[in-house]
Amino acid sequence: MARITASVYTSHVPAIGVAMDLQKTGEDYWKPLFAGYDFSRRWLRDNRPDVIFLVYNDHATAFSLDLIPTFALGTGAQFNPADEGWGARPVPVVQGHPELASHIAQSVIQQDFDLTLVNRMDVDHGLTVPLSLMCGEQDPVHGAWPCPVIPFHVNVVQYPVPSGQRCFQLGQAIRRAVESFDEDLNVQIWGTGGMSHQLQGARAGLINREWDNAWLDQMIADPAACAATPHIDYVREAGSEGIELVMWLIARGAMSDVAGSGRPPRVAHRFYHVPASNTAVGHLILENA
Amino acid sequence: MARITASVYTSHVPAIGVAMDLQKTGEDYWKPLFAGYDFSRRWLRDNRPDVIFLVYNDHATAFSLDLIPTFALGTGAQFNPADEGWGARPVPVVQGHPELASHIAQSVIQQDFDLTLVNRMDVDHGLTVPLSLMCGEQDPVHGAWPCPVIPFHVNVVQYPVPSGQRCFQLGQAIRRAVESFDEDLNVQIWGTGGMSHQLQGARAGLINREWDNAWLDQMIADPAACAATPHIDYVREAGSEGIELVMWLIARGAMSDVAGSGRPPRVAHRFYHVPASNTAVGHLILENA
Amino acid sequence: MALDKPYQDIPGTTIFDAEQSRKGYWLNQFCTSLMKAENRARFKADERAYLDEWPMTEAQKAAVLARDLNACMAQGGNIYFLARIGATDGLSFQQMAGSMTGMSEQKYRHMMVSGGRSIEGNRYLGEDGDAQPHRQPQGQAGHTKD
Amino acid sequence: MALDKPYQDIPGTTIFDAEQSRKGYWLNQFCTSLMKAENRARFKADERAYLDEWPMTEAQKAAVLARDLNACMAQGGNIYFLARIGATDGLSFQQMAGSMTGMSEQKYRHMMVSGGRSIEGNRYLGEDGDAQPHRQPQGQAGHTKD
Ligand SMILES: [Fe+3]
Ligand SMILES: [Fe+3]
Repeated sequence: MARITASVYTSHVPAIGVAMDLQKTGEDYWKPLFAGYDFSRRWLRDNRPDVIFLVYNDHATAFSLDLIPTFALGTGAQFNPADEGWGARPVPVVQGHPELASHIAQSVIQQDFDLTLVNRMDVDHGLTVPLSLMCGEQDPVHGAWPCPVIPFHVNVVQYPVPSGQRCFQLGQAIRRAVESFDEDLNVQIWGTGGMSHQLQGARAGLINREWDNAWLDQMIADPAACAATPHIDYVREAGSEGIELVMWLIARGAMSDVAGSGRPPRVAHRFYHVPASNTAVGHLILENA
Repeated sequence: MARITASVYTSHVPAIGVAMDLQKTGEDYWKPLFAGYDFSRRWLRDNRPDVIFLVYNDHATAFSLDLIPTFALGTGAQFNPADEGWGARPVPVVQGHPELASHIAQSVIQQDFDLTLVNRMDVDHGLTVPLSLMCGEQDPVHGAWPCPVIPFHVNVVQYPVPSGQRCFQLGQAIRRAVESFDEDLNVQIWGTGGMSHQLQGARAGLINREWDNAWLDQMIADPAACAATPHIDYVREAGSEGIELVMWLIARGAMSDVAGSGRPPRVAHRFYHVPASNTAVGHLILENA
Repeated sequence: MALDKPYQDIPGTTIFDAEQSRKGYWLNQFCTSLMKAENRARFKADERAYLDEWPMTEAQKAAVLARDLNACMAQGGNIYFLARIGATDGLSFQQMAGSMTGMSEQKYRHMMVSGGRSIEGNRYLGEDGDAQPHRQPQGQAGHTKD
Repeated sequence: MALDKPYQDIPGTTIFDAEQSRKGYWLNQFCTSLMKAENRARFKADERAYLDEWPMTEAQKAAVLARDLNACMAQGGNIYFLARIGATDGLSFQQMAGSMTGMSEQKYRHMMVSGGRSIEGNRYLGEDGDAQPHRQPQGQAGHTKD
C-alpha cells in the first residue's frame, strides 16, 4: 500500500524563484536563505519519494475571478509552469500522477470534501518555487523534477478561505486516501506559503518573528490546537498574506501521529529567515517516527 | 431578513425545452406533461419570489473534463443560455443576484462546504428547462424570468458525486446562510434533475415508477431517512442518470421543518409522468407550513 | 485499487468514475470541441483527419467513426460528452440512447411511451431482464446475430 | 449584512472578501488580461484607450493610470491581480508593496532587511504603530504632507 512518509513545509516567495533563475543565489542578500536549504536538498536526495502531494495556492494565475475553487486537485498528466507576467519560469514541466490523484479524489470526496478536479492548469510560483528550493536548479528541457507531483490548490486569495480546522481535517482525509491505494508508493506531502507577510496597504512589510516561531512550535507539537487558530489571528499577527499558513495544516494533518500512531514526528530540519523580498521564510521537514 | 418560503422540484429533460422552443406543447405526446405544470405556473405567479436559488447540474457544457467542481455557486451578475450543440435555447438571459450569492458563499464556506465560486458561465438545459416549465414561454429579448436566479451546480456526471447526506446538510447550511442576510427577501429554492432515467448502454430507457414514487413519499415525509439512500440504490433502481435526484435533497434540506420548525411542509402540488424522451418526470411544490 | 466499486454488478450500465474519466479524457475532450460550429464543420468535412488531431486511441477513433456509442462508453466516453457527436449528426437524446440498446428507433420509442424499460430482472447481473448480456442485442429475438 | 467581518479593526489592511471582489471584478479582470503579451503591448501603447474597453468605474481607471495601488485596493483590487500592472511596468513585488506605504524604495528595502515592519502598535486601529492612519504617509516625518 502507499504511505505518507514525511512532510515538508516551506514559504514560496516569487523572488526566490527569480534569484535562482537569474543565478543570484550567491549574492549576500540571498546566501543565508539558500544555506537554510542545503540540508534539505541532501535530505531529498536521500529520501526520494515516488510522488509528492504538493499543497499550494494559485495567485490569480490559473484561476481568475471567473472561477474560484476552494480546493482544487490536479488529476492531469502534466502541468506547465505559468507565465505570471514576467514570462514562464525556466524550469521543467511538472509531471502529474493521474492514477494516485484520481484515487485520492474519489476517496476524499466520499469523505465529504467538495473538491474541484482539474486536468488542465498552469502552475505558478506557489508550486514551482518549493520544488526549486528543495531540488536546486533544473534545466527546463534536460532537467526534471525527481518524481511526479500532484498539485493541490487552496483558495487563500478571496475570503472566506477554508478554516485551519477544515484544512487539518482534509490532511487526515488525504492520509486515509493514500493508505487505501494498492500500489506500494512512498508519498511525501508538502505544505507551502507563509510565513508572516503583508503585500498591501500601509502595513505592507509586516514581519512577526515571535508569532511565526510560536506558531511553528505549536504546529509541530500540538497540531490540533494550532488548527483551531482563527483566521483573524493570522491576519492580525502575521499579515494579510500570512493566512497562507493554513495550507501547512493540510500537510501536518496527514502525519501518522494525528492518525493516532502515538509517536510525534521527528523534526529533521527547521529553518527561519527574514527577509525574502517582503516575506519571512519558514521551513520544516518532519518525518513520521 | 431573507427567508426561504418554498421549494420546487422538477426534472429538467432537454426534450422538454425543445418541445417548448418549437411550439410542440400541444401535441398528444406532450400535452399530459405540460398539463402537470398548469397549476405550477399559476402558483408561481401568485407566489412570486424575489430570488430563486436554483440547484441543477451542468451536463458537460460549462464544465468539461478540464475542471470538475463538486459544488459551484454562481455569484455573477448574469448567465447566458448555453449552446449545447443544437444552438442556444431562445430564452432570456438569466439575471443573477451577486449580493445574496456572495453572502451565501461566505456563510456556507464558513460552514465547511468547499464551494467553487463562478462569476462567468453559460447555463444549460439543467437550469433553463425548469425555468421554462415553471414560467412558460418567454421571448428571449422582450421577455424575462420573473426574478433574479442564483445558479448552483452539483457534479453528478463524474463519480464520485456528493452523497445524499452531504447534499441534505448543504441545504441546511444554505438555509442558515439565507436567514443571515439582512435584506427582506422572499427566496425559493428549486431542486432539479431525475427522476428515474438511464441514457446509456443496454439498460437505456429504464423507468422505475414504483421506486420513484416511494422515494418522493419518503423525501416529503422523512427527508433525513431519504438522504441516507446510498448512491448504489439510485443507480440500480433509478438508472445511471437517476443519481441526479441527490440535488432535490439540497432543496429539501433548506425547508424549515428540517431546521426544527416541527411542522412538515405543505404539499402544494405533486405530479408524475412517463415519459419525456427517456425520462420519468417528477414535480413537487412544497411550502413551509 | 482498494476503493469500493459497488456498481459493477448492474447489467448494461457503465459508471463514469475517475478511472473511466482518465481512460476517456481525450475522447471526451474531442467531443467537447464539437460545441463550436467551426469544429463541427471541420469534423464533418473529414472525420478521420479531425480525429487524428487528437491523442485518442485507435479504438476510440474507430468507435466514433462507427457511431458505436457502446464502444465509445467502453473506451471511457461519457454520454453527456458523446451527445455532442449526436448533436453534430442531428440526433436527439432518445435516438442516441436507443442506439445503444440494439432496438430499432421505433421499438425504443414505443417502449418509452409504454412506460419505459422494466426494472424487473435488470437490477443485478445474472438475472433474466432484457438488459442482461445474454439477451443482447435486444429487439433481435428469433434473429441470428449478424 | 449580518455576517461577521472581524478584520475591519486592523490598520492599513484591506481584506479581499466577497464584497471587495464584487466591487473590483472588472478592475481585476482587466489586470488578468495583462497576462497576455499582446494585451500588455496594447495597454502600453494607449493606456486610456485600453482601459476604456473595460466596464470599470472612472475611479478605478484613474487609480490604474496613477499607479496608485492603495486607491486600486480601495476600489476592489486585489494585490495578486494588481501585480500584473506592476509586471507590465517591470516592477518587483517588493517595489509594489513598498509603493503603498509612502516610504521610498530604499527605506522600505532597508526596513525589510532590518527584520521587517514591527507588529507593535499595528495590531488594532487606534494604537500608535507606523501603519496607523494618523501616521500616514510613512517616511515623511518632519515633512508637511503634500
Ligand atoms: Fe503565496
Ligand atoms: Fe440532467
